[in-house]
Amino acid sequence: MYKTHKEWERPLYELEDGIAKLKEIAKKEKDPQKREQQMAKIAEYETRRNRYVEVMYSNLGAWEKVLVARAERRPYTLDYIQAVFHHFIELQGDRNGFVDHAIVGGPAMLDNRPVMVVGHQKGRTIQERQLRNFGYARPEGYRKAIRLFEMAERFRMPVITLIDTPGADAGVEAEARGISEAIAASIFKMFELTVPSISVIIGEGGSGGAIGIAASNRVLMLEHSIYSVIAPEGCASILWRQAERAPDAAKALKLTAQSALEFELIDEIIPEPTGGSDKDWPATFGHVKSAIVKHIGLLDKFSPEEVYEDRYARFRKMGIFEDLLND
Amino acid sequence: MYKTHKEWERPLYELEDGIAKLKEIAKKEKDPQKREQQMAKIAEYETRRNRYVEVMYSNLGAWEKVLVARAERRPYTLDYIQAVFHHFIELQGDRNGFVDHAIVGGPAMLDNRPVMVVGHQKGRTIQERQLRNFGYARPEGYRKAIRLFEMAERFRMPVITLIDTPGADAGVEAEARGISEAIAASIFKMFELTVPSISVIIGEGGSGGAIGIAASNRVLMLEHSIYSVIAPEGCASILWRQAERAPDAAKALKLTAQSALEFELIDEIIPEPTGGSDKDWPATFGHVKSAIVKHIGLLDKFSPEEVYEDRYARFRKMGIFEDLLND
Amino acid sequence: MSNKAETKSEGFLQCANCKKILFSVDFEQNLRVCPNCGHHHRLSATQRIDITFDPGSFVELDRDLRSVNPLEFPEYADKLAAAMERQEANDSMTSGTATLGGIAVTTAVADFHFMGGSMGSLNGEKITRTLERARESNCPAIVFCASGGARMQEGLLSLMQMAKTTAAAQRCSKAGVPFLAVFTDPTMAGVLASYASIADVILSEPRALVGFAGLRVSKQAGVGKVPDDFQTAEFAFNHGMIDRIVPRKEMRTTLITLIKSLGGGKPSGA
Amino acid sequence: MSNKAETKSEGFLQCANCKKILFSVDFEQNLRVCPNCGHHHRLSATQRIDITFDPGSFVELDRDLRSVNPLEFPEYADKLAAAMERQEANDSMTSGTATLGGIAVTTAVADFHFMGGSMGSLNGEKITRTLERARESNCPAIVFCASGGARMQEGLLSLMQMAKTTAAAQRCSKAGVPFLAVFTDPTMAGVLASYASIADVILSEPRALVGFAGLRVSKQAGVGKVPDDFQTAEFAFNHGMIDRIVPRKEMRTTLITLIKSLGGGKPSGA
Ligand SMILES: [Zn+2]
Ligand SMILES: [Zn+2]
Repeated sequence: MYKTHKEWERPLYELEDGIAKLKEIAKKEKDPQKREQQMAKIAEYETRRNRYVEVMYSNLGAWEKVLVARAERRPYTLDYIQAVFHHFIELQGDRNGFVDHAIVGGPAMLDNRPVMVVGHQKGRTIQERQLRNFGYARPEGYRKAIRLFEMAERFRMPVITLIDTPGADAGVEAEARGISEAIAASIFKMFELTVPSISVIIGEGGSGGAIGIAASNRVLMLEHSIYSVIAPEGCASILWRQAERAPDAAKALKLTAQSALEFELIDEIIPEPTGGSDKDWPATFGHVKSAIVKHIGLLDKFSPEEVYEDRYARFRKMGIFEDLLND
Repeated sequence: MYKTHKEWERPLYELEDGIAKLKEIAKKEKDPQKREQQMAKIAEYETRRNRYVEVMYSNLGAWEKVLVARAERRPYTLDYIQAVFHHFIELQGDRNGFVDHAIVGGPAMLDNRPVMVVGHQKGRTIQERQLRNFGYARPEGYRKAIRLFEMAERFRMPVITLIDTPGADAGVEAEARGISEAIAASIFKMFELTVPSISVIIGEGGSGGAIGIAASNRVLMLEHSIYSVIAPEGCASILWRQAERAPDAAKALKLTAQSALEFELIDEIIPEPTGGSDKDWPATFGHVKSAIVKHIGLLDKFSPEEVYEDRYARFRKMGIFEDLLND
Repeated sequence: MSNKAETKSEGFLQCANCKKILFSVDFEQNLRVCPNCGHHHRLSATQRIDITFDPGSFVELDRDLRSVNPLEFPEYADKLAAAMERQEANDSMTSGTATLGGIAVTTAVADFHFMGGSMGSLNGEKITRTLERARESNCPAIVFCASGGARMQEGLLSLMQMAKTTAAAQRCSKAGVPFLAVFTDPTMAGVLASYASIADVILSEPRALVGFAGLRVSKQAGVGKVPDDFQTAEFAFNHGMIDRIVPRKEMRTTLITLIKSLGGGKPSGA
Repeated sequence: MSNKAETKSEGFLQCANCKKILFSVDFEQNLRVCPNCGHHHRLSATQRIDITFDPGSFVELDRDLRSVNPLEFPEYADKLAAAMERQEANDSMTSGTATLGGIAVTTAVADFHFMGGSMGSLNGEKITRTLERARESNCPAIVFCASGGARMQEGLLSLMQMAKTTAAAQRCSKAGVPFLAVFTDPTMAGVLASYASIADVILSEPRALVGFAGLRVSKQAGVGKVPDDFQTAEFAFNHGMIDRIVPRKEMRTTLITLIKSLGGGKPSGA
């Protein structure tokens, strides 16, 4: 059986726990000589930790990318919203009878510019995970997103979406309320927009649940995020009836940011700090903010009609096939 | 206690039953002389019936209007759709998880003209009444209507709505799915339209449930239909804590077509055959069709922008109050 | 249950919700929110205006309009006269312009104490004018709702206010002018089923009564059991009908932030 | 359960649903609907075209396009080659133009027998072209769906077809060109969650499988119990997702009536 993201990071976390404990001890130590020895040891451990991180992240395979993208210490959508934007006011409700907490959104300021931010939200505590349905958005999440997209269009606010979901909710209730229709209608609405839209895949870009709010003029991916038509576990279990071959499926699916850029399905890779976005949140926020500001600046040069046409042109060219007559 | 619409019409129905029985007997009678006597008696009863109808309907009070408007033999929306239009295809679903059968709708042809028809539908059999929720539309009914209005706008089809509801569903489930929002959103959508819209109150125009699909360029009422801000029973029980004073409330509320026209809240009264629309369906259909065709013809002269502005102007002037400075 | 905080004796009153005896001064300083149980007691239009808009910025309009009794509805004229005298206002709705965080807005503020905040011709007219002014001046519209529903004494004229006000809101929407609604206790029936529910953003005070029909009617109509929080702002929020429940003391800043971001994306108007 | 009507011997076959042995001739004359139980057996694209459009009116387009293996996904090239040979088609989707009741339409017709009707680059391209042709020629687009979902062997390229096809449908909508979708057994996942669900009108054959995720996945994900008709067209209809369930023998006339009324209100195009 393959490693989970928790197992994969365990050696690192153990090292870090050790360092933290040593620091506690050193703090209390009164003998200067002993203290110096302890400090040296800490330095050694930290070097080892840094080296470990460097090696571990220097050449991540597809499956390791999956593990990193799912890491629970990575910043989530609301963390980005707090850091990259200000004056965010979360708006809620699908106006149809339901609420969803796996997609959050509302107006916010990007520097002095009002924007509409929408994103998938995972939870960290057990309670929050349940509230957020582990990031699996329900139909009402997409219908709320549609409402916010409409508001953005009405008030000429650029749309920023942050993508981080294992996929949409596939349960009986979600089906009964039309999860498919909700995703489709959200994509449809995004293509209607004449205000610029930018999507950033910050963690997991999980199939229909991800594209449901990622049909933007520009789609950017964090260096270690993933974007996939199907979860590798699901792919492996359908193709080979062996969910444990997920790492093979991850490789075959070419779900990394690097592959997505190669196939020209995304516009830019946003670099992560050494060891991933979870190792240095502020640096990550800085990179993400710069990328968003840059692309909004570029899209600002377009007329509303050009924004609309640009988005279609972007997706229209996606797909690889042969034309026997014209190739 | 006041009479219900069933009780009010019972003498008439008894007369008609008597006539029908006499006709049966006369049909089997072989003695020409006896037969002639029976025929004479039938003629006498029919004269009495016609006279009764004439008297009964010649000067209906407000409460009698309520009873007539609720009569179960009156044609309902689907009866009109079958007779006035052709090639109707009922479309269903709110695309949000629910269906409603108290509002029906879909494209149809009015002579050679495609139109979108939407209306409240009551049921006649016990099963159909339950299916149709006794004409109390649920949120999903208004959301389906919205979808059909959007389709009409997209394909430049005039909208015809037929109004016949005691009111919207006020139950716990309807509240949970936002019956208020659904009605408001449907009114909102009707004001967005740049295609002509015509509403015909064919029976009961019951408060919010009625106006939810009656925000049209032209609103017509059948001669004996009613249109009210609140059911007279509800009004009486709120004002006087006596539901049995409903006839007084009906009078105070001025809920007849004649009052509505007087206050300039509707555009035209469509005449009913003597004794009401239930006494002669084909004649009623003919009058309704003529009125719709006439008003579509008039609205056809407007540009889309004019259609939109005309509808606002129509409702904008509604309301009676004093202006101490300008009056 | 009466929702009113009743004066018990000079300087004291009793919270209708938790029954605690409160210092009037504390109660008023806390914006008429019970310091003990957090219950948001109803405000008059004047009180609402005072705690919401920039001091002294509110200018009342539509003061010379008067309701009439077009249907000659029994007892209506007397009720109206009494309400006008008692509330020193021409209607449950007070309309005008103001500034909020320095931003010009148009506004209408409901007062439940005036005939249950019911929407008749004049009420609908004031809301419509408020939304028309917003559209014409390209200023956000902010409407505080408090209403039992339509004013049945004006019959079909009242029902038509649902269409008229919603139409005015549609025109704001089309013009890209923000319309914010704030639900306060109670926001019901014909008001909830028209302009109030299709605002761009809907905020509500906690525990406000929010619903389509009277509770009795809903119970009769439905077969399902009635949830404990049925027809509260919290119920409406949990069913996707409200954007945020905002405590009274945070309402002003929330509104300011919202009108800044929603109004700031388009070329500035007035 | 296999959905296929299996040939038992010369001139006979067995209905997979009711197990009854049927005359092949009766079965074919009944448009492959079981005369005994009414089960709608799957059709090939060719069969569908034959029973739907005006005789001889269908013109296939996009025949010179071929799927490739851009990800070098294991075994994909072989599966593709086998499917192309067996089905004598370049993809599960067959696209072109036709007339229906004398009205010019553009169309794409899915065949589940070709790799489960999955949507890869070529499939998405054909749908997109069909919708673009509809928009350009102002002719209604009619798409018959039959798909297990996205073609995972083309990875993210397949996921992007959801966006591409939906975008093409949005442009039809904006131009006021009708787009009708017909769900046939099965219409699932990435196809259901994109262009199929936002057609102007959605019809479905009876008892077609219609759903977002495999039943196993849904059961795992949900806590509620699974209704008997879960993920059938009837379930989708009863949850507001489908306009009408139309028996196969009425489909042609229903489509003709619809395109006449939906296309007839605007100035005529091609
Ligand atoms: Zn209290
Ligand atoms: Zn069978």
